[in-house]
Amino acid sequence: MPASTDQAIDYLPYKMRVEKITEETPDVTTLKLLFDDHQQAEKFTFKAGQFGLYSVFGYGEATFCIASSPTRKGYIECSVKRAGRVTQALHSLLEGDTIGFRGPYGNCFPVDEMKGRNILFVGGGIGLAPVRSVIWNCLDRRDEFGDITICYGARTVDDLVYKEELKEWEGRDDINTIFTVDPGGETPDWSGKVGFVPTVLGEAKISSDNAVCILCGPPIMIKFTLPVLVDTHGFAKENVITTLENRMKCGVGKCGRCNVGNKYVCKDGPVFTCAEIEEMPPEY
Amino acid sequence: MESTQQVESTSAAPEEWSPSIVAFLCNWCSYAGADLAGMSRFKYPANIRIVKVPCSGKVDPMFVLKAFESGADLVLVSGCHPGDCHYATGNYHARRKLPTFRTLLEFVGIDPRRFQISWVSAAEGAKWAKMVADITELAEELGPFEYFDRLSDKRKNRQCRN
Amino acid sequence: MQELTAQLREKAKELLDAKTVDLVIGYGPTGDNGEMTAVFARKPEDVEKLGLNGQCFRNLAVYLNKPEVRKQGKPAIVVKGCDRRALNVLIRERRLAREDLHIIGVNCDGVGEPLMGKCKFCSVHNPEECDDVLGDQIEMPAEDGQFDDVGEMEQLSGDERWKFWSEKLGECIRCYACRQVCPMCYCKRCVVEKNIPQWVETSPHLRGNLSWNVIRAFHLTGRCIGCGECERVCPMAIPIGLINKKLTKLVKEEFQFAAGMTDDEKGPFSTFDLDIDTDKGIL
Amino acid sequence: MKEPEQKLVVPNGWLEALVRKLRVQGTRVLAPVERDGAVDFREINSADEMAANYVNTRVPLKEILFPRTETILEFDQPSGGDVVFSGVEANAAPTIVIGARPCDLSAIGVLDTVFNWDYHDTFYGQRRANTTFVGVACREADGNCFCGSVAGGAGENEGSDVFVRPTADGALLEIMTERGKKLAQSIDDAAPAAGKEEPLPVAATEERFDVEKIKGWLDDHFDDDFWLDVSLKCLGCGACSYLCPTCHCFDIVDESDWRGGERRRNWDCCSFALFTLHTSGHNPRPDQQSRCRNRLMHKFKYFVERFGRRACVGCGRCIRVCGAGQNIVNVLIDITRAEAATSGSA
Repeated sequence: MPASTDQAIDYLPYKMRVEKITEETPDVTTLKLLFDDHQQAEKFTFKAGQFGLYSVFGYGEATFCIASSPTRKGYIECSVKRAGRVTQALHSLLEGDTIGFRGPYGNCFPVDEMKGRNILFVGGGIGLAPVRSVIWNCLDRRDEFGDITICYGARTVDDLVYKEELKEWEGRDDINTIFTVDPGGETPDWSGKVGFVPTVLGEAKISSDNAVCILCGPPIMIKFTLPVLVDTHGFAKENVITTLENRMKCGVGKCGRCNVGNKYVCKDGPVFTCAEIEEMPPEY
Repeated sequence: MESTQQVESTSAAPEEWSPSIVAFLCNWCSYAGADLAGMSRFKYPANIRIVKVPCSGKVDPMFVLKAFESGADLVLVSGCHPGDCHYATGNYHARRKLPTFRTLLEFVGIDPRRFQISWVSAAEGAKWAKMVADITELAEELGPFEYFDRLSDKRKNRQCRN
Repeated sequence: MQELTAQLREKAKELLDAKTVDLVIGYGPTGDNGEMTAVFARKPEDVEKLGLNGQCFRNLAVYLNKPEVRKQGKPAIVVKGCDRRALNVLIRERRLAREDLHIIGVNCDGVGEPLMGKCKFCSVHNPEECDDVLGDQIEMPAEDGQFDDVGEMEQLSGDERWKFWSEKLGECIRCYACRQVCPMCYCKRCVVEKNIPQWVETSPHLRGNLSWNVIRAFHLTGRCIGCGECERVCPMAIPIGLINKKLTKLVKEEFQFAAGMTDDEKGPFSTFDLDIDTDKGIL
Repeated sequence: MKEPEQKLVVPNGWLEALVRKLRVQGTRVLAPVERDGAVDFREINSADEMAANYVNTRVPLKEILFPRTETILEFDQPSGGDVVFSGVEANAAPTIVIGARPCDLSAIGVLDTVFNWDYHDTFYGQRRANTTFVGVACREADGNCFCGSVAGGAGENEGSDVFVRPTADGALLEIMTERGKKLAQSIDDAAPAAGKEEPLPVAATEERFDVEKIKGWLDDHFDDDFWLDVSLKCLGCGACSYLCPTCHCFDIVDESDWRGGERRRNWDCCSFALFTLHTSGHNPRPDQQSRCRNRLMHKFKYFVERFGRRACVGCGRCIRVCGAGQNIVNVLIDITRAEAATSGSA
């Protein structure tokens, strides 16, 4: 049981403003949010992997990880796929609109423990959002880490998120990149690979020596990627780290809907190693 | 739904109160009838807020409840005369469904006069103007519909602190 | 009664042994007060849990809508006359196919102690169109005054009715037991759960409760067969059955219709009749 | 059972006098009141209004601290993208609750844990700090009470600020907390107990199963046909959870119209199919058997592992209100029998 935070919670969000809206794909948008209150902005800190609840007043709150890096101060970003009531409302916001934010909540990726080690980032679709936070966190402190490999795939070229950043990462010589789209999703000028993430990853030359893997994506991708990482590349399950995305309302271990067995995803997670997840009942 | 949310606020002070009426009008007849009334320069009270629907048969009772919840004092549904439905039978269904719903509202204690149904054709601009005048007078007579508003009193004139 | 129980068990065993059905949905005693709750016999030896007595007031038809139950395979179901009407509505609305169902009807002279209200006015003591029927034919005329309680409510003034219902509905805690127990409330996503836009507010305050209970009843117009389960299961003892009954009365008077008497009837809102429909009350 | 800080003896009529005094002071007093055959906590002005005989209230004590619905934030939406919003004060007037039952009071301990184990919920906390509970030993139980099997039984004083044990000519008051001491100052004619007072016997709620056996079985039977058997008759409504004194799941919703609106916290329930449903359509608990299993596991396994206590106090409300006739005692008896059989054979 993690130590109690011993803070009061009144569910009142920070007032934030939509600074910039980036359309990543036809149904994914990234919002850059600034604090309305400068003092709040200065006091605010978070760690890669933590999440928050974003509210559009009149529509409700929705939970997303913070997609920007904690090393970039003064703002937060979230990437939202249009799906339900709140995400639709988030998609119809304009720059300058008011939005509420509560957080940061939950645990984080063990970035400090990853120092000196090689890191394999694996993302699928919108699952790159939490990974992106760690990627920039590590890139901003590049010399503290060993080899960095980013493997990212989406259904189609159109569905790749953070396209500008993908280009930037591809151009750097201190990162290995493997970008892929599902068969049929390629365009004539697509220069990356074609194939599902597990297949492409299985064919790649990857060493699990002194390495950790951060893996986020749709459940089906995780299901097929995990055996590749463990059996083909020899990763220990303790070194494969992922996030769970259960539904939440409070974010602070009270509302009772994110539990997997005796774990609260909002408090004990959202970041878990695959070894930890294997110990849980399959209710995620 | 967006349309009913755009109903403008009636003035808060009781002495200035005048009724809010939400009207769901069939696109093919009553809406055109209201248009005709306007073009013919028939004068009628401006308390009415119009929501265009494809057919009176499309009006779900939830529209009516939502209008009341949002502060309407009277709700009107108007469609084509029987036999004239653009979709052949929509208003025949409305003629069963909507009065039944009105009876249900009456049964739980809501004055049935607060929910009106009418047939107004595209040619009946005069009928439209007269009817709106009549139901506005009726709504004034009935007074503010407090049953739903009392349930949402916190929504009125709320002062936020920051 | 014991004889009927024996007949039922024998029938159920025969069906399960022959694999005519995979599951028999029936009644069985739970606890020691003789109250009968649903029993799901999936193996021939389970039939010993089945039973019949005067406490079989539940309407088991609701279980045919539950995906968890349907997953068990082809069901046989034990029904009284009133429950049989619920099956008719479900078949008419294409929720069930008659041939996917084995119906064990039980002739019934009323349930509950004292006799339940619905039984006094019952006109279907002997369920029709069943695959098997247990018990002797029952001749029992329906009592007069089925809608007396509705009439009493109608006699009150509007303000009195509002006072009554706003007090009663104000108690609703939105547990949705009324919906979950109703055989006709089979929508995969109930209107109260549709949130783009949120038509009915989900908070248990009077505004939300009023909309919910009014819409719930309205959606059952011409479909409610009056089994009274919604009112029976309400933990806050709200007389919601009375609202349904008002609509049942209206449908009977205005459209000469009663729900679930056959499985090919058209509901009052899926049809119209130029001979009887009028413009009464329309401007 | 806890050792009281202080024991007092009071004569008959003490309660009437106390309520009168509190009302004169303007203090809000809640007590079980019967209306239309149902007993619930309501505000009273005089002890005469209290229900004479009741096993327990219909709605549990939790509603006083954790209401079925409450506003947690208000907002106005002037035109344009700007929104003005502000928090609200919890409705937490100082309150004395008289006549609470031991089961419900021990359930408050469960709620205290949930609302404070990590973040401290301000709405709950403010009401908790302003509420004094006067518990009463049960002299009657019905066939559905099973506090004797899972909790301290009809005479348990834990959770009360003042615990009342009726005697033939008055009552023995056990003052349990500082809040209780403060309330005791308003009680007239109280004398220190001599130690020979004989409280009237409490209701017998015999042990119907060995609660210690349950967790062991749950530990080993996450996947088991038992859950299907238990859940088939479950209708999937929220009656059991809403009226459970320890169930604390909640939903947060926004409700608004063109005038503005509010964010509300409402009771929610893990038996609902949509409770855990993701927008994507994925549902971690996709069927009633996994939902029923979660509810039971939460009460008898997860909560124990996490917080060291069970989240069931044996009030029996879930049995009384279940429309399908589900009886948790029978389920628990089956579990303890199965556990006895496995440990016997091992």
